[in-house]
Amino acid sequence: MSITPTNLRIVSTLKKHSMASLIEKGLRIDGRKLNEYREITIIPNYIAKAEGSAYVKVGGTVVIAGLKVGVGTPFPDTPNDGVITVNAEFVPFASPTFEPGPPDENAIELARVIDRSIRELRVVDLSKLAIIPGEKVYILWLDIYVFDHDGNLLDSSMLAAMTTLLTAKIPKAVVKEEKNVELNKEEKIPLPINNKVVTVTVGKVNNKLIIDPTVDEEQILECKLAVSISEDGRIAGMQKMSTGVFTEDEVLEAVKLAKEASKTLFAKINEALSKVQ
Amino acid sequence: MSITPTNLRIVSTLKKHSMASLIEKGLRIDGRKLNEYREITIIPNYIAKAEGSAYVKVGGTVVIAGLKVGVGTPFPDTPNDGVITVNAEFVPFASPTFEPGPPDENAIELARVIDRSIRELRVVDLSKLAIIPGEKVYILWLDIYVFDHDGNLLDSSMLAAMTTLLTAKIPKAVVKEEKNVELNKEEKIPLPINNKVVTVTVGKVNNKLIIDPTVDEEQILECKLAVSISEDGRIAGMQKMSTGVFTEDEVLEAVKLAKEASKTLFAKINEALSKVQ
Amino acid sequence: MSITPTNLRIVSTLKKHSMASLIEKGLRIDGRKLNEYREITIIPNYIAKAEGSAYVKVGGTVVIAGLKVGVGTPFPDTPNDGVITVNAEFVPFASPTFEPGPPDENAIELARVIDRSIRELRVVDLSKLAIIPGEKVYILWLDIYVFDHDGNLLDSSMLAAMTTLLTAKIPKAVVKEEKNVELNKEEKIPLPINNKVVTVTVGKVNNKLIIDPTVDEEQILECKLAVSISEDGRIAGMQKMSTGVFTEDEVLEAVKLAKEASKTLFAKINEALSKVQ
Amino acid sequence: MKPEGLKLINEEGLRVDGRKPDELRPVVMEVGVLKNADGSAYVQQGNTKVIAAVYGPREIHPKHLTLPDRAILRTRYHMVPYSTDERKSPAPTRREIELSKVIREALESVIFVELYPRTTIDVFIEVIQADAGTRTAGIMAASLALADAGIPMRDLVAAVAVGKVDGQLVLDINQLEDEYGEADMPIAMMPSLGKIVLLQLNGVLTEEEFKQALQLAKKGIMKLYEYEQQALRKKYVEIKPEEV
Amino acid sequence: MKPEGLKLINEEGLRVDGRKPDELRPVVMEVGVLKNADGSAYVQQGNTKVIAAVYGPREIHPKHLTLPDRAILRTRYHMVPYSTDERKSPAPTRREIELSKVIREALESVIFVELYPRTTIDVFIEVIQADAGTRTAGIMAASLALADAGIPMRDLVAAVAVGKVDGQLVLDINQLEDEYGEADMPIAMMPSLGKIVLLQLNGVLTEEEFKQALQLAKKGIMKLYEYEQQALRKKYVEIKPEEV
Amino acid sequence: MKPEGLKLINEEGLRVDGRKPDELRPVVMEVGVLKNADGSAYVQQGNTKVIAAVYGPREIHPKHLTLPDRAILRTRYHMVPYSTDERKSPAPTRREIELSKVIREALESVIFVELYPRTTIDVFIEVIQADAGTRTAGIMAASLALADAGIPMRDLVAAVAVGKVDGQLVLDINQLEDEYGEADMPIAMMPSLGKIVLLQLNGVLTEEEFKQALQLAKKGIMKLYEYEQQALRKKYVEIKPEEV
Repeated sequence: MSITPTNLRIVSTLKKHSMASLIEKGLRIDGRKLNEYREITIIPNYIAKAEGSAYVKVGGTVVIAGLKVGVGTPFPDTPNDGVITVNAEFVPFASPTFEPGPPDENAIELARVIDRSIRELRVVDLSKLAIIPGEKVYILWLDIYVFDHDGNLLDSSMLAAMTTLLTAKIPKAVVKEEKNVELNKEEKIPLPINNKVVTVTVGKVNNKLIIDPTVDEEQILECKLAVSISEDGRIAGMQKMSTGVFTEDEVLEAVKLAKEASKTLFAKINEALSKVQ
Repeated sequence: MSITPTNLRIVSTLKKHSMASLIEKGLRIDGRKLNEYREITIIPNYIAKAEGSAYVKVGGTVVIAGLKVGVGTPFPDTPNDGVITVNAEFVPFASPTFEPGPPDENAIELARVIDRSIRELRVVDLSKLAIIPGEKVYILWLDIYVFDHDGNLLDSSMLAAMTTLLTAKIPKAVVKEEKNVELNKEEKIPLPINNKVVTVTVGKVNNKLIIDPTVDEEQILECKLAVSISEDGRIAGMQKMSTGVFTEDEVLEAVKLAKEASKTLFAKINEALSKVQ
Repeated sequence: MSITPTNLRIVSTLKKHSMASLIEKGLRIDGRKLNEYREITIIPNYIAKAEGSAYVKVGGTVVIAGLKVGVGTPFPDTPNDGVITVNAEFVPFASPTFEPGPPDENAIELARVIDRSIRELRVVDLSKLAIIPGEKVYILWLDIYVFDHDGNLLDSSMLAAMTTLLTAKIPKAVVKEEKNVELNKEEKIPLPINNKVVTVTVGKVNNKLIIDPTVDEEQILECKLAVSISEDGRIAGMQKMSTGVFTEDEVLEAVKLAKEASKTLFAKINEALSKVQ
Repeated sequence: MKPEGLKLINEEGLRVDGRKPDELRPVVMEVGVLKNADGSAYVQQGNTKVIAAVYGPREIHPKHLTLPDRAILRTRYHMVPYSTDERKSPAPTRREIELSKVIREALESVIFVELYPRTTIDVFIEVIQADAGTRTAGIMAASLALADAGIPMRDLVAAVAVGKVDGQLVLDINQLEDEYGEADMPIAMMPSLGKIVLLQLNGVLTEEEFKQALQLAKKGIMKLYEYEQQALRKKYVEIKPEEV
Repeated sequence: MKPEGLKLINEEGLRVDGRKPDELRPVVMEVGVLKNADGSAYVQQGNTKVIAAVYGPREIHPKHLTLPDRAILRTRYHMVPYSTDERKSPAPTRREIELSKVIREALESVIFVELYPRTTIDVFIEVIQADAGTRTAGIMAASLALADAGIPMRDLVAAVAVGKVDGQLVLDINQLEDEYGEADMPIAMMPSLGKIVLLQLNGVLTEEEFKQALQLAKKGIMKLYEYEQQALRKKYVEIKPEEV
Repeated sequence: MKPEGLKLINEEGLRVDGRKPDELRPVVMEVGVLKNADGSAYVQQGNTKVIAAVYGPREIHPKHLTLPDRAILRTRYHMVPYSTDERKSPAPTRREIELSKVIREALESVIFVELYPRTTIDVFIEVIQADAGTRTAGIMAASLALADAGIPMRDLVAAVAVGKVDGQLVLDINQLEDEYGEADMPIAMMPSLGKIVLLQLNGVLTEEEFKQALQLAKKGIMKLYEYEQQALRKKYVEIKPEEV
């Protein structure tokens, strides 16, 4: 059951007003333009034990994603494909409004939006991750943990997820007798990647559209639309992720805004990659 | 832990009194006799996607049962038998007193009473549902959902369950190489049925026995006894399903009442079947 | 999440004071010395259906442990060893302060302390419990239930666990065709045992150390240290199991106290064994 | 499936454990076996062993879970993992949830709950060895524990299961008779008031058989009622019953 | 993987179920189908069948879960186990948790929640047969049930999914098109206000395709809005729609 | 089982990572690493990496979960799924439940909880990379985070594990030593007060060995205590320790 949240972050009415009236003038309280991201830091291979990982900081938001690899059986309807599972947790660690317990609907939605964009674009070439087709395949777990919540968790998480996949090295699978499979941790191969994707979340305040809202700005958003964009500029997923309404024109404008902003994000990813390779 | 329920449906004292005093005179507030069912509607094959299904309406109570079929391993102690699982859920959808969460004790009890009557009478001939004896058998899930609770859920649910089993058509199992089993959805066979059963729930109000109580009448029942009856008139299960006490004579009278009333229910089932076949 | 407990047992301030001031003088409210156990009763084979069992009473505390045996697959990293699982439950049955639900942190800690001592000392020779090495091994479940909580649950539970293991007789495994394994309940063999262990819990009150606290005395303990001792006098595990602090000297004294007191416990176990064999 | 050749009634009309059809299993009843509980009792019937503990009437939080005009009852029937042939998971099964409910409903009619508004009376039953008849032994243990706790009741509860095995009605079935018999009918009564508080039938009976089964059960219940009364007086009884 | 040879659009430009690309599936809408719920509705789109029930505004405990200036909404989207090809476990899946959220958020913008402070409005949607479009049928059923319950709304909600199959945009996709198509875009609107309350895209579209998909969806939504209004007037409509 | 031929101490008396028996692993400590938390810290010991966050003192609902004369502590020790060799399920394991308890109990003795009645102080520890010593690194991170949050404490907490490997006592064991060693003894102290707040022993030691292990631990703890104090002053320290 989904329930109207009642434990929202408290932001003073004064601050809300000043944030909103600045946005109306095309300005942000932290000096940014409406279509500008906060400072972005991406550190790939942050967790040496994981097969892939990335630390991502967007303004005050900190997300660490990690990839672990195992061997398992494929899904019956895709017997020749590896399996990838995306999981996200909003631990109480990261925000006074996060509560202990199993993943809440916001974490589940975030993981599923990321999962769908990755899956639909075939970002990971799962067809290359069968070990014994129909019987044994690579199982990939992509776990996303939020450590500090300063707004815009989705874009940050997608950056962490994408960087993790792009820099992951998985152990080579060796088939032993009786179809036993061993992962050889000494010999690592890069994950087969087809494509890249980022997500740009666009918020609406008094009919203005902004990107990369802070956690305080999120309290004054009327409405939020997440748009996933592939590196070649196609729309690879959308999700209205809030109450509130959009007009058709606003949605089209949001898509344009997202497409434009995605370039910054791809540039950041590629910059991080260039330092690794 | 079973706990005395505290969120009971509220019925006005006036209405309670008038229901009770009418029953004392052998009358019901809705004009029925004490031993009379409300109007019964049975629609078999209500859900085309299910292998069997039935919509049952008894007065204002609506129940839909559905059967799904799969392939699995038999229980170790019955290696040559198929497996049937009966599950019931009282979703908050159906009543202001139902709460969200896993099935409560009332739903579990109802499912288990139905399950036992079906099992003890060998209603479904499970011995004909082995595919590879000892290894692969049909798995049947009979799911019962209450959509509107106007009293007497057990009798209504058993009607839906029985009609579902009687009209179900299951896909033929085809054994492939290496003992793989496929269900051929193009070729369907009827479920092998040995027997029929219905349940009649008898309530006690001021030493009078009534059948098919409405949800309001259930608030004035002192005691409730469910009696399952086979088509040949044997007792195929009993359950005292409430607080309160019965004398020995009352129990014997309740059994007679149930046996008599079962004829109405079998007639309704057979009428529904005749329209299908 | 571990939370400061708020539903503690209520003991009158007067009683607390008199218990504490007596201990200061080297005395106990029930007449015991500081380093003295209450009366201990051990009844092995208390539950005929279990493969091993023991009823243990220490003062007013009652614990019954039972061992059940099955066949399963070994852990991948110990393919030639049987598997033992220790589980403990503090049912609301046993104390007004125990609450219904899954095992709480105290029961989990107790089970894990017992498990570790048994495992580290190789009390059960798991290497003799493989049936088909790498594929099928004995699975042992050692379940510990507290029936009456009058303090010192750990020492009592360990006594029950140890006696259960020492007196258990498990059915002989017979390998059938296709590597099927059957347990022959007619032919039973003793569990292979390498060693014995007991746990002595030492409590601190006003800088005095006591053993075997009652449930009321537990309310005035500043601190508690559990020390597992093998029959040859080695330390086989330790756990500070409470808030509060120890000095280094206190810890060393506690170990000495535990070592001394362990002799009483081993004598009790051996006495119980002698009556069985 | 009944193993081939297994006869539950032999040529002399005796049962697998040597009992006559209308004979109870040996009984042990002990009252006041626990220190913490406000009331407690141990009941053994044949190889079935059960302990019951009662706490209350006591307060609970939050208050809105209580009732203004009566005590509520919380009842847990539970089997410990080592009580059964195969280890039972400690988590409550659907069977245990159902039995907790029918036992609670039986006890609600027996206790004068209206004497303790806004409180809870907690009845816990732990089966430590299971050999059929655990719910009937359990409800008797609960009844003795309630008496031990001084909670006013209309009557004690005595209970037994009648079974049908190899076509014959038998009293107080054991595990083998339960597994391979044709019917199992547990029943609990307030014996001196002649009131049935629990009744279940798992299996198939004709109306006539059911009538006879009720009579047989009642005889057993009256015997067990005697033992309960003795147990309350003496705190302990151990009986090898004759046929009823 | 799309089975070899499966064509989702044939040479005549028709879809697997014979529809034109811009044609809705047949629709049945019925209002007031349940006795207990304060409002209820049944919606059938093609082979997808959904029932919605609304309870409230009503009180809940504990009070600190409510809000002082508005009603809260509790929404459950759920598929019954026999609604799908393979039996679905009754426990809520991650998909159901997500859809419950997006449907709740859509309805929060439609209902005048500020009229009922400190209460809850409960919207339950049960999918009894699933053949694509369950969330859009579900939100329409919810909208009709809310109207039936007399809860003031800014507008009704109409909803439909546009898909891309074999490279072509199609309206109101069915299960086969959903499984083997390239994109699925469910969208819900308050039609007379021109406001989008739910929008998801699962799949890949160019910006231009997205624009066209929006247009196509809007046409379908206006048609469905008409049917909803008829259903509210007549309590029942059954329509085999032409292309929009 | 220890792989054949694996030597945890080589002929020169050095350990698998080249350390002497009484040598700590390299340490990084950073204070105030998070924006939302009231206090936070990062601690790295060898390859073990831990972050702690502190929230509070703050109110919680419902009020009856608090205490009238002191703050309660809520503590969660958790390993993220990618921190371990095999992926760890995100749900708390029994091990994590136990460690959350012993860490909470250690901190209860350190914090002046009586200063904040009817509130909660929440301490969260996330292990992001696990290579032995996660609980000792965790409790140090928690202690620094509590200081960062300005919560009054009797002393800082410093902690280390002593192990026995190939028959020899060694300080601050790593994962290989933990897996194949004979004993692992984590201990936490308030160093300047000489008080032990956490003590566990997993393995077998003689009384004499235990005494020596305590001495060795204390030396390590005094060193780590210095680093903690530096970290609090400078907000960041990175140390490659010599033997203690």
